[in-house]
Amino acid sequence: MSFFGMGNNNQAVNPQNIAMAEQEVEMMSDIFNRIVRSCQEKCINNKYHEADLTKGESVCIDRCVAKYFEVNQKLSEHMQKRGEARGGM
Amino acid sequence: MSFFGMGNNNQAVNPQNIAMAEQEVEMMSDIFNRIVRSCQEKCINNKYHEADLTKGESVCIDRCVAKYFEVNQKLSEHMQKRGEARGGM
Amino acid sequence: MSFFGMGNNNQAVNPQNIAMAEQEVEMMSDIFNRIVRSCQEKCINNKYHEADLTKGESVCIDRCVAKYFEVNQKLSEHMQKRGEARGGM
Amino acid sequence: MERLNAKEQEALGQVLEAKQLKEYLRMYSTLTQNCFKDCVQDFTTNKLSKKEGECIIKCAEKFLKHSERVGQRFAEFNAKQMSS
Amino acid sequence: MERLNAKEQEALGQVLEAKQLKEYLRMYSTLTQNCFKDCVQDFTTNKLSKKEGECIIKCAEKFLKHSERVGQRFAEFNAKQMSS
Amino acid sequence: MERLNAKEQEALGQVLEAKQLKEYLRMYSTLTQNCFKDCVQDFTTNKLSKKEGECIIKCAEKFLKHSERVGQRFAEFNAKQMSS
Repeated sequence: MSFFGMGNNNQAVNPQNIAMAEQEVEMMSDIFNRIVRSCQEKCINNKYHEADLTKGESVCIDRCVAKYFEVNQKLSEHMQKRGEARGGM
Repeated sequence: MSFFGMGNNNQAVNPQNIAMAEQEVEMMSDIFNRIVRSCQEKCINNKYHEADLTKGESVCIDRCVAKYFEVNQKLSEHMQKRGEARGGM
Repeated sequence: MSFFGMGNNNQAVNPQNIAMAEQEVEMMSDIFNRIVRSCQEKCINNKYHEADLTKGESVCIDRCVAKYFEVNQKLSEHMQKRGEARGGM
Repeated sequence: MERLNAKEQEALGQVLEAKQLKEYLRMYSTLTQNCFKDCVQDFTTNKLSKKEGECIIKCAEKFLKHSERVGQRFAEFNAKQMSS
Repeated sequence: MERLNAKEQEALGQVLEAKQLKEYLRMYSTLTQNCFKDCVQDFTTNKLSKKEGECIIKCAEKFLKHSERVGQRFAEFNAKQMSS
Repeated sequence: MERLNAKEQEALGQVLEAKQLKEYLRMYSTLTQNCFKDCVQDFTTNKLSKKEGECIIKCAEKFLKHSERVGQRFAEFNAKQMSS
């Protein structure tokens, strides 16, 4: 490939890099969808009296997202500690 | 491609056509599965006194499918209007 | 194939074999995940008073898994009979 | 779909056959999970009771008939859409 | 992401574009299913009532605004994570 | 599985390793979502309370032990199936 690329081979496409970046994007999108679902359950009144978010709903969403991230962080640390205690993943 | 195909190139397989048709089938199957689930919740008594659909359940299913399609249509139009108002998807 | 393989043909990689084994693993993992979810709903108190499984929860899980497999078996037989009665899947 | 040529339709057919098997297996797993949820409530024993077993079969039959009926309405609707 | 070279970023861009379309369709299907569930309760007729139709639109609007707001908080959080 | 030759088993091993990582991440995301749902109810503040934090850890531990126990019963059952 360096033969054809003639020096710009650092511009070759490594499919593994693409696959890894793709997986990263997929994971972010999975988390995002789960937060949307979770915070909808917690904050949105399903009577739909109006099309806009109420003040209460908006504030609830902001706090809900923050708390979801905190839970995520807390569990990530917990899983790591747990994995180390068992000596492995 | 016409060079290699020599006249029968309208019979060459274009992978993109397959992929698009595949995605179309996947979308149909996704909608179908969602209707099955939604109308089961709305119409089927989960006590299962008998193996057959009752008259009431059958009628409910027919109306439920019709209403689901109407909702789908209504929202498709709404999303399009919304997209246009914002100048793009 | 034994003609071309000349002795070591039993060591060639057949992608279809891999794909089939992969699908088998996927199916097992899908069933496992459904049992985890189902038996969690049936057996685990979602108040989380303690981090360990109680004696009652543990016994419930064992019975739940056994019953899930029995249901799976029963339905597999039922579907087969149903398929035969209709002359094909 | 009618945009595909004969060879493409053949190739698509093979792809769809694999998909159909997968869909069937998924439907079967969902059926099992749903009927387990609705019919099995007693965990004082590890064997299905007669009543639970009957409920499972009725549940499966009802679900399959439900799916078929939805499928019929679905097909009619799509046919109407195509022709309009 | 910053580990990718220009050509790889271009290749990734094409992959993501297809993914984005899929995500949009999935979101739209979920929206439809949820609003149907919350707004349509009457099966004595096969036409949406005026009230059901209004509920559907409000539900969709609220869900979209909810998603957008979650998206903003999500982006802020990721930006903060990157810079720390 | 025993139908696969050594090279195929090796190839399968690589495929499964990637799958296993994906499964682990999926399990972790589900865990997070479930424990968030069951433990976090108060949105008058944007910080977890001490009680919520403790609930999250207990919930995670219980879920992991539950999964392990189901895994044991699952493996036993499959071993029995194979030998019969």
